Amino acid sequence: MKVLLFGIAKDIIGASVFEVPAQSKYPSTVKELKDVLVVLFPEFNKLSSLAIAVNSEYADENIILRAEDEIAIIPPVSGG
Amino acid sequence: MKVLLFGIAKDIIGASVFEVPAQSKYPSTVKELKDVLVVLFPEFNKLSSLAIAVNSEYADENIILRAEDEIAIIPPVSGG
Amino acid sequence: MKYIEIVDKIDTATAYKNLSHPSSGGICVFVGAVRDFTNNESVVSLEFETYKAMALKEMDKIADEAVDKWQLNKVVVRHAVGVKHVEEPVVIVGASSAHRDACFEACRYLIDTLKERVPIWKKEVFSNKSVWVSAHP
Amino acid sequence: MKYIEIVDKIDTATAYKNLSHPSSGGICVFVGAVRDFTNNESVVSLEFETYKAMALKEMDKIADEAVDKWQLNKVVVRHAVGVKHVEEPVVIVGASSAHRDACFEACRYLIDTLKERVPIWKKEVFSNKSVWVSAHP
Repeated sequence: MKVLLFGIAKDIIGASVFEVPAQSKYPSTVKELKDVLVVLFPEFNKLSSLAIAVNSEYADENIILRAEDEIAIIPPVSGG
Repeated sequence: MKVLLFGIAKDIIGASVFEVPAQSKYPSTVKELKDVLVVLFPEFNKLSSLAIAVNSEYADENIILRAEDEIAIIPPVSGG
Repeated sequence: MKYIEIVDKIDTATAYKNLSHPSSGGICVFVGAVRDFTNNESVVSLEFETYKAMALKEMDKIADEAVDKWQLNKVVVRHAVGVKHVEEPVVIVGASSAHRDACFEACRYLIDTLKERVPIWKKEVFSNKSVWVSAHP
Repeated sequence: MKYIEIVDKIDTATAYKNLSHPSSGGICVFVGAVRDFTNNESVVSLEFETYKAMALKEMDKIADEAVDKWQLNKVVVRHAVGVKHVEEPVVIVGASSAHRDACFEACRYLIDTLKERVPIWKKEVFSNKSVWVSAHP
Protein backbone atom coordinates (compact mmCIF):
# COMPACT_ATOMS: atom_id res chain seq x y z
CA MET A 1 0.00 0.00 0.00
CA LYS A 2 1.42 3.34 -1.15
CA VAL A 3 0.51 6.64 0.49
CA LEU A 4 1.26 10.03 -1.15
CA LEU A 5 2.95 12.60 1.05
CA PHE A 6 2.90 16.40 0.93
CA GLY A 7 4.17 19.37 2.90
CA ILE A 8 5.28 18.56 6.42
CA ALA A 9 4.20 14.90 6.02
CA LYS A 10 7.00 14.52 3.48
CA ASP A 11 9.48 15.99 5.98
CA ILE A 12 8.25 13.78 8.83
CA ILE A 13 8.54 10.54 6.86
CA GLY A 14 11.53 11.71 4.81
CA ALA A 15 10.14 10.64 1.43
CA SER A 16 7.41 11.68 -0.99
CA VAL A 17 5.68 8.28 -0.90
CA PHE A 18 5.18 6.04 2.11
CA GLU A 19 4.98 2.28 1.58
CA VAL A 20 3.21 0.51 4.45
CA PRO A 21 5.75 -2.12 5.57
CA ALA A 22 4.94 -5.44 3.90
CA GLN A 23 5.34 -7.44 7.09
CA SER A 24 2.72 -5.43 9.00
CA LYS A 25 -1.07 -5.97 8.77
CA TYR A 26 -2.45 -3.66 6.07
CA PRO A 27 -4.76 -0.99 7.44
CA SER A 28 -8.31 -1.66 6.22
CA THR A 29 -9.83 1.73 7.06
CA VAL A 30 -8.75 5.37 7.16
CA LYS A 31 -8.80 5.15 10.97
CA GLU A 32 -6.44 2.16 10.95
CA LEU A 33 -4.08 3.92 8.54
CA LYS A 34 -3.92 6.95 10.82
CA ASP A 35 -3.19 4.65 13.78
CA VAL A 36 -0.32 3.02 11.87
CA LEU A 37 1.08 6.44 10.93
CA VAL A 38 1.10 7.90 14.42
CA VAL A 39 2.65 4.72 15.86
CA LEU A 40 5.44 4.68 13.29
CA PHE A 41 5.88 8.50 13.20
CA PRO A 42 4.77 10.09 16.48
CA GLU A 43 5.48 13.54 14.98
CA PHE A 44 2.04 13.31 13.32
CA ASN A 45 0.48 13.64 16.79
CA LYS A 46 1.90 17.16 17.05
CA LEU A 47 0.16 18.50 13.96
CA SER A 48 -2.89 20.80 14.16
CA SER A 49 -4.86 18.24 12.15
CA LEU A 50 -4.32 15.08 10.13
CA ALA A 51 -6.62 14.15 7.27
CA ILE A 52 -6.52 11.33 4.75
CA ALA A 53 -7.67 11.65 1.15
CA VAL A 54 -8.91 8.62 -0.77
CA ASN A 55 -9.08 9.05 -4.54
CA SER A 56 -8.46 12.78 -4.10
CA GLU A 57 -11.38 13.40 -1.75
CA TYR A 58 -11.31 13.97 1.99
CA ALA A 59 -12.19 10.61 3.58
CA ASP A 60 -14.00 9.92 6.86
CA GLU A 61 -12.28 7.60 9.32
CA ASN A 62 -14.66 4.71 8.63
CA ILE A 63 -13.95 4.63 4.88
CA ILE A 64 -12.66 1.22 3.73
CA LEU A 65 -9.32 1.22 1.89
CA ARG A 66 -9.00 -0.88 -1.25
CA ALA A 67 -5.85 -1.91 -3.13
CA GLU A 68 -6.59 0.31 -6.14
CA ASP A 69 -7.31 3.48 -4.14
CA GLU A 70 -5.05 6.52 -4.39
CA ILE A 71 -4.34 7.41 -0.79
CA ALA A 72 -2.71 10.60 0.50
CA ILE A 73 -1.88 12.16 3.84
CA ILE A 74 -3.26 15.71 4.08
CA PRO A 75 -1.45 17.66 6.81
CA PRO A 76 -2.90 21.10 7.77
CA VAL A 77 -3.42 23.04 4.55
CA SER A 78 -2.08 26.59 4.17
CA GLY A 79 -2.86 27.85 0.68
CA GLY A 80 -3.63 31.46 -0.14
CA MET B 1 -24.35 85.12 -9.88
CA LYS B 2 -23.53 82.04 -11.98
CA VAL B 3 -24.46 78.53 -10.91
CA LEU B 4 -22.97 75.41 -12.54
CA LEU B 5 -25.44 72.73 -13.59
CA PHE B 6 -25.01 68.97 -14.00
CA GLY B 7 -27.09 65.91 -14.79
CA ILE B 8 -30.82 66.41 -14.45
CA ALA B 9 -30.34 70.00 -13.21
CA LYS B 10 -29.03 70.86 -16.67
CA ASP B 11 -32.14 69.30 -18.24
CA ILE B 12 -34.52 71.08 -15.85
CA ILE B 13 -33.03 74.54 -16.47
CA GLY B 14 -32.13 73.82 -20.10
CA ALA B 15 -28.58 75.15 -19.91
CA SER B 16 -25.25 74.19 -18.36
CA VAL B 17 -24.94 77.43 -16.37
CA PHE B 18 -27.73 79.28 -14.59
CA GLU B 19 -27.44 83.03 -14.19
CA VAL B 20 -29.58 84.35 -11.32
CA PRO B 21 -31.78 87.02 -13.01
CA ALA B 22 -30.19 90.45 -12.48
CA GLN B 23 -33.44 92.13 -11.51
CA SER B 24 -34.08 89.72 -8.60
CA LYS B 25 -32.54 90.02 -5.14
CA TYR B 26 -29.32 87.93 -5.06
CA PRO B 27 -29.56 84.94 -2.70
CA SER B 28 -27.19 85.50 0.22
CA THR B 29 -27.14 81.94 1.55
CA VAL B 30 -27.36 78.40 0.20
CA LYS B 31 -30.88 78.22 1.64
CA GLU B 32 -31.96 81.33 -0.23
CA LEU B 33 -30.46 80.02 -3.47
CA LYS B 34 -32.41 76.77 -3.13
CA ASP B 35 -35.58 78.78 -2.49
CA VAL B 36 -35.01 80.81 -5.67
CA LEU B 37 -34.38 77.63 -7.67
CA VAL B 38 -37.53 75.81 -6.60
CA VAL B 39 -39.67 78.89 -7.17
CA LEU B 40 -38.30 79.42 -10.69
CA PHE B 41 -38.10 75.68 -11.52
CA PRO B 42 -40.61 73.65 -9.49
CA GLU B 43 -39.22 70.45 -11.04
CA PHE B 44 -36.44 70.63 -8.43
CA ASN B 45 -39.05 69.81 -5.77
CA LYS B 46 -39.54 66.41 -7.35
CA LEU B 47 -35.92 65.28 -6.98
CA SER B 48 -34.83 62.76 -4.33
CA SER B 49 -32.45 65.38 -2.95
CA LEU B 50 -31.01 68.77 -3.84
CA ALA B 51 -27.57 69.85 -2.65
CA ILE B 52 -25.47 72.92 -3.35
CA ALA B 53 -21.69 72.91 -3.62
CA VAL B 54 -19.69 76.04 -2.82
CA ASN B 55 -16.10 76.01 -4.08
CA SER B 56 -16.44 72.30 -4.90
CA GLU B 57 -17.51 71.22 -1.41
CA TYR B 58 -20.96 70.26 -0.18
CA ALA B 59 -22.37 73.36 1.56
CA ASP B 60 -24.79 73.57 4.49
CA GLU B 61 -27.90 75.71 4.03
CA ASN B 62 -26.60 78.47 6.28
CA ILE B 63 -23.39 79.03 4.29
CA ILE B 64 -23.06 82.61 3.03
CA LEU B 65 -22.56 83.05 -0.71
CA ARG B 66 -19.95 85.52 -1.93
CA ALA B 67 -19.43 86.94 -5.41
CA GLU B 68 -16.19 85.04 -6.02
CA ASP B 69 -17.55 81.61 -4.98
CA GLU B 70 -17.91 78.79 -7.48
CA ILE B 71 -21.45 77.58 -6.95
CA ALA B 72 -23.00 74.37 -8.32
CA ILE B 73 -26.27 72.51 -8.06
CA ILE B 74 -25.73 68.87 -7.09
CA PRO B 75 -28.77 66.76 -7.98
CA PRO B 76 -28.88 63.16 -6.66
CA VAL B 77 -25.55 61.54 -7.55
CA SER B 78 -25.42 58.16 -9.29
CA GLY B 79 -21.81 57.23 -9.97
CA GLY B 80 -20.50 53.70 -9.92
CA MET C 1 0.01 55.94 -2.18
CA LYS C 2 -3.31 57.04 -3.64
CA TYR C 3 -4.47 56.81 -7.26
CA ILE C 4 -7.48 59.10 -7.69
CA GLU C 5 -8.62 59.72 -11.22
CA ILE C 6 -11.46 60.59 -13.57
CA VAL C 7 -10.66 59.00 -16.93
CA ASP C 8 -12.22 58.44 -20.33
CA LYS C 9 -11.50 54.73 -20.25
CA ILE C 10 -10.76 52.35 -17.36
CA ASP C 11 -7.74 50.09 -17.86
CA THR C 12 -8.39 47.19 -15.51
CA ALA C 13 -4.89 45.78 -15.92
CA THR C 14 -3.14 48.72 -14.25
CA ALA C 15 -5.08 48.52 -10.99
CA TYR C 16 -3.10 45.55 -9.69
CA LYS C 17 0.18 47.32 -10.47
CA ASN C 18 -1.08 50.38 -8.60
CA LEU C 19 -1.98 48.27 -5.55
CA SER C 20 0.97 45.90 -5.33
CA HIS C 21 3.13 46.62 -2.28
CA PRO C 22 5.79 44.60 -0.40
CA SER C 23 3.84 44.84 2.88
CA SER C 24 0.49 43.87 1.36
CA GLY C 25 -0.65 40.29 1.72
CA GLY C 26 -4.13 41.16 0.47
CA ILE C 27 -5.43 43.23 -2.42
CA CYS C 28 -9.16 43.60 -3.10
CA VAL C 29 -10.48 45.22 -6.27
CA PHE C 30 -14.05 46.02 -7.27
CA VAL C 31 -15.01 46.82 -10.86
CA GLY C 32 -18.43 48.22 -11.75
CA ALA C 33 -19.49 47.57 -15.34
CA VAL C 34 -22.46 48.25 -17.62
CA ARG C 35 -25.13 45.55 -17.37
CA ASP C 36 -27.22 44.49 -20.36
CA PHE C 37 -30.59 44.83 -18.61
CA THR C 38 -32.11 47.12 -15.96
CA ASN C 39 -35.50 45.96 -14.68
CA ASN C 40 -35.83 43.72 -17.75
CA GLU C 41 -35.25 46.63 -20.14
CA SER C 42 -32.38 46.32 -22.57
CA VAL C 43 -29.72 48.99 -21.94
CA VAL C 44 -28.20 50.73 -24.98
CA SER C 45 -25.57 52.67 -23.05
CA LEU C 46 -24.80 54.59 -19.90
CA GLU C 47 -23.66 58.20 -20.06
CA PHE C 48 -21.60 59.56 -17.20
CA GLU C 49 -20.92 63.18 -16.48
CA THR C 50 -19.14 64.75 -13.54
CA TYR C 51 -18.30 67.95 -11.75
CA LYS C 52 -14.65 67.02 -12.05
CA ALA C 53 -12.95 69.34 -9.55
CA MET C 54 -15.41 68.39 -6.83
CA ALA C 55 -15.52 64.69 -7.76
CA LEU C 56 -11.73 64.41 -7.44
CA LYS C 57 -11.86 66.19 -4.07
CA GLU C 58 -14.58 63.83 -2.76
CA MET C 59 -12.81 60.74 -4.11
CA ASP C 60 -9.64 61.89 -2.42
CA LYS C 61 -11.44 62.35 0.92
CA ILE C 62 -13.00 58.89 0.69
CA ALA C 63 -9.60 57.37 -0.09
CA ASP C 64 -8.05 59.15 2.91
CA GLU C 65 -10.84 57.94 5.17
CA ALA C 66 -10.24 54.34 4.05
CA VAL C 67 -6.45 54.58 4.37
CA ASP C 68 -6.82 55.91 7.93
CA LYS C 69 -9.46 53.46 9.05
CA TRP C 70 -7.95 50.27 7.58
CA GLN C 71 -4.24 51.18 7.49
CA LEU C 72 -4.03 50.65 3.75
CA ASN C 73 -0.70 50.59 1.96
CA LYS C 74 -2.25 51.69 -1.32
CA VAL C 75 -5.64 52.68 -2.67
CA VAL C 76 -7.21 53.20 -6.10
CA VAL C 77 -10.40 55.18 -6.86
CA ARG C 78 -10.88 55.66 -10.58
CA HIS C 79 -14.09 56.52 -12.43
CA ALA C 80 -14.84 56.80 -16.13
CA VAL C 81 -16.95 59.46 -17.82
CA GLY C 82 -18.59 59.60 -21.24
CA VAL C 83 -20.65 56.99 -23.07
CA LYS C 84 -20.17 53.37 -21.96
CA HIS C 85 -21.64 50.25 -23.51
CA VAL C 86 -22.59 46.85 -22.12
CA GLU C 87 -19.68 45.07 -20.39
CA GLU C 88 -17.45 48.15 -20.30
CA PRO C 89 -15.98 49.01 -16.89
CA VAL C 90 -17.13 52.33 -15.44
CA VAL C 91 -15.48 52.38 -12.04
CA ILE C 92 -12.62 50.59 -10.32
CA VAL C 93 -11.75 50.84 -6.64
CA GLY C 94 -9.13 48.85 -4.78
CA ALA C 95 -7.37 48.53 -1.45
CA SER C 96 -4.07 46.95 -0.49
CA SER C 97 -3.31 45.93 3.10
CA ALA C 98 -1.32 43.52 5.26
CA HIS C 99 -4.27 41.15 5.81
CA ARG C 100 -7.43 40.39 3.87
CA ASP C 101 -10.09 41.57 6.31
CA ALA C 102 -8.93 45.15 5.92
CA CYS C 103 -8.76 45.21 2.12
CA PHE C 104 -12.21 43.62 1.70
CA GLU C 105 -13.86 46.04 4.12
CA ALA C 106 -12.04 49.05 2.71
CA CYS C 107 -12.89 48.14 -0.89
CA ARG C 108 -16.58 47.87 0.02
CA TYR C 109 -16.41 51.22 1.81
CA LEU C 110 -14.79 52.87 -1.22
CA ILE C 111 -17.51 51.87 -3.68
CA ASP C 112 -20.44 52.38 -1.28
CA THR C 113 -19.27 55.84 -0.29
CA LEU C 114 -18.37 56.83 -3.84
CA LYS C 115 -21.96 56.05 -4.85
CA GLU C 116 -23.32 58.18 -2.00
CA ARG C 117 -21.14 61.26 -2.25
CA VAL C 118 -19.14 61.71 -5.43
CA PRO C 119 -20.74 64.16 -7.91
CA ILE C 120 -21.03 61.85 -10.90
CA TRP C 121 -24.31 61.41 -12.75
CA LYS C 122 -25.38 58.40 -14.78
CA LYS C 123 -27.99 58.49 -17.50
CA GLU C 124 -29.39 55.14 -18.58
CA VAL C 125 -30.16 55.12 -22.29
CA PHE C 126 -32.78 52.64 -23.48
CA SER C 127 -34.04 52.26 -27.06
CA ASN C 128 -37.06 54.51 -26.43
CA LYS C 129 -36.06 56.79 -23.52
CA SER C 130 -33.27 57.88 -21.20
CA VAL C 131 -33.31 58.33 -17.43
CA TRP C 132 -31.03 60.07 -14.93
CA VAL C 133 -30.50 57.30 -12.38
CA SER C 134 -31.70 57.98 -8.80
CA ALA C 135 -32.88 61.49 -9.66
CA HIS C 136 -36.44 60.86 -8.51
CA PRO C 137 -37.69 59.00 -5.42
CA MET D 1 -18.19 29.90 -16.61
CA LYS D 2 -15.53 28.71 -14.19
CA TYR D 3 -11.76 29.25 -14.37
CA ILE D 4 -10.11 26.79 -11.98
CA GLU D 5 -6.35 26.48 -12.25
CA ILE D 6 -3.07 25.66 -10.56
CA VAL D 7 -0.38 27.66 -12.35
CA ASP D 8 3.32 28.46 -12.06
CA LYS D 9 2.71 32.21 -12.30
CA ILE D 10 -0.41 34.30 -11.70
CA ASP D 11 -1.20 36.81 -14.43
CA THR D 12 -3.35 39.39 -12.67
CA ALA D 13 -4.37 41.08 -15.92
CA THR D 14 -6.33 38.11 -17.26
CA ALA D 15 -8.66 37.82 -14.27
CA TYR D 16 -10.81 40.77 -15.32
CA LYS D 17 -11.17 39.33 -18.83
CA ASN D 18 -12.23 36.02 -17.32
CA LEU D 19 -14.87 37.71 -15.16
CA SER D 20 -16.32 40.27 -17.57
CA HIS D 21 -19.91 39.37 -18.56
CA PRO D 22 -22.77 41.36 -20.12
CA SER D 23 -25.08 40.64 -17.17
CA SER D 24 -22.50 41.53 -14.52
CA GLY D 25 -22.67 44.96 -12.95
CA GLY D 26 -20.17 43.98 -10.25
CA ILE D 27 -16.86 42.14 -10.30
CA CYS D 28 -14.85 41.56 -7.14
CA VAL D 29 -11.30 40.20 -7.22
CA PHE D 30 -9.00 39.26 -4.36
CA VAL D 31 -5.27 38.78 -4.83
CA GLY D 32 -3.09 37.23 -2.13
CA ALA D 33 0.58 38.18 -2.37
CA VAL D 34 3.84 37.54 -0.50
CA ARG D 35 4.39 39.98 2.35
CA ASP D 36 7.85 41.20 3.31
CA PHE D 37 7.50 40.43 7.03
CA THR D 38 5.77 37.78 9.16
CA ASN D 39 5.74 38.54 12.88
CA ASN D 40 8.55 41.04 12.32
CA GLU D 41 10.74 38.46 10.63
CA SER D 42 11.94 39.24 7.12
CA VAL D 43 10.57 36.72 4.61
CA VAL D 44 12.96 35.43 1.92
CA SER D 45 10.33 33.50 -0.05
CA LEU D 46 7.26 31.31 0.17
CA GLU D 47 7.24 27.83 -1.33
CA PHE D 48 3.93 26.34 -2.35
CA GLU D 49 3.28 22.72 -3.12
CA THR D 50 0.02 20.98 -3.88
CA TYR D 51 -1.73 17.68 -4.37
CA LYS D 52 -2.85 18.91 -7.75
CA ALA D 53 -5.64 16.47 -8.67
CA MET D 54 -7.32 16.94 -5.32
CA ALA D 55 -6.70 20.69 -5.16
CA LEU D 56 -8.40 21.22 -8.51
CA LYS D 57 -11.34 19.10 -7.37
CA GLU D 58 -11.74 21.09 -4.13
CA MET D 59 -11.35 24.43 -5.92
CA ASP D 60 -14.01 23.33 -8.38
CA LYS D 61 -16.41 22.39 -5.56
CA ILE D 62 -15.86 25.72 -3.83
CA ALA D 63 -16.50 27.57 -7.10
CA ASP D 64 -19.73 25.59 -7.65
CA GLU D 65 -20.88 26.37 -4.11
CA ALA D 66 -20.31 30.09 -4.70
CA VAL D 67 -22.00 30.10 -8.13
CA ASP D 68 -25.07 28.37 -6.65
CA LYS D 69 -25.31 30.49 -3.54
CA TRP D 70 -24.71 33.90 -5.14
CA GLN D 71 -25.94 33.29 -8.70
CA LEU D 72 -22.58 34.21 -10.18
CA ASN D 73 -22.15 34.71 -13.90
CA LYS D 74 -18.46 33.85 -13.77
CA VAL D 75 -15.89 32.76 -11.20
CA VAL D 76 -12.09 32.50 -11.02
CA VAL D 77 -10.08 30.40 -8.56
CA ARG D 78 -6.41 30.29 -9.51
CA HIS D 79 -3.46 29.40 -7.27
CA ALA D 80 0.26 29.45 -7.96
CA VAL D 81 2.81 26.84 -6.89
CA GLY D 82 6.58 26.95 -6.60
CA VAL D 83 8.85 29.57 -5.08
CA LYS D 84 7.38 33.08 -4.72
CA HIS D 85 9.13 36.22 -3.59
CA VAL D 86 7.96 39.38 -1.86
CA GLU D 87 5.18 41.18 -3.73
CA GLU D 88 4.48 38.27 -6.10
CA PRO D 89 0.84 37.17 -6.32
CA VAL D 90 0.16 33.63 -5.09
CA VAL D 91 -3.60 33.35 -5.41
CA ILE D 92 -6.38 35.15 -7.26
CA VAL D 93 -10.08 34.57 -6.76
CA GLY D 94 -12.92 36.54 -8.31
CA ALA D 95 -16.67 36.62 -8.72
CA SER D 96 -18.89 38.35 -11.27
CA SER D 97 -22.58 39.02 -10.57
CA ALA D 98 -25.48 41.32 -11.40
CA HIS D 99 -25.08 43.41 -8.22
CA ARG D 100 -22.19 44.14 -5.91
CA ASP D 101 -23.38 42.52 -2.68
CA ALA D 102 -23.19 39.08 -4.27
CA CYS D 103 -19.72 39.45 -5.80
CA PHE D 104 -18.18 40.82 -2.59
CA GLU D 105 -19.65 38.04 -0.44
CA ALA D 106 -18.79 35.34 -2.97
CA CYS D 107 -15.21 36.57 -3.35
CA ARG D 108 -14.72 36.47 0.41
CA TYR D 109 -16.20 32.97 0.55
CA LEU D 110 -13.87 31.77 -2.21
CA ILE D 111 -10.66 32.83 -0.48
CA ASP D 112 -11.77 31.86 3.06
CA THR D 113 -12.88 28.40 1.96
CA LEU D 114 -9.82 27.86 -0.25
CA LYS D 115 -7.64 28.49 2.80
CA GLU D 116 -9.61 25.97 4.84
CA ARG D 117 -9.98 23.09 2.42
CA VAL D 118 -7.73 23.13 -0.63
CA PRO D 119 -4.65 20.86 -0.32
CA ILE D 120 -1.95 23.44 -0.88
CA TRP D 121 0.93 23.85 1.54
CA LYS D 122 2.99 26.94 2.13
CA LYS D 123 6.50 26.96 3.56
CA GLU D 124 7.77 30.29 4.84
CA VAL D 125 11.48 30.64 4.22
CA PHE D 126 13.40 33.03 6.50
CA SER D 127 17.13 33.69 6.42
CA ASN D 128 17.81 31.18 9.19
CA LYS D 129 14.92 28.70 9.06
CA SER D 130 11.81 27.56 7.20
CA VAL D 131 8.37 26.72 8.53
CA TRP D 132 5.32 24.88 7.13
CA VAL D 133 2.58 27.39 7.87
CA SER D 134 -0.25 26.25 10.19
CA ALA D 135 1.24 22.78 10.58
CA HIS D 136 1.43 23.01 14.36
CA PRO D 137 -1.11 24.44 16.82
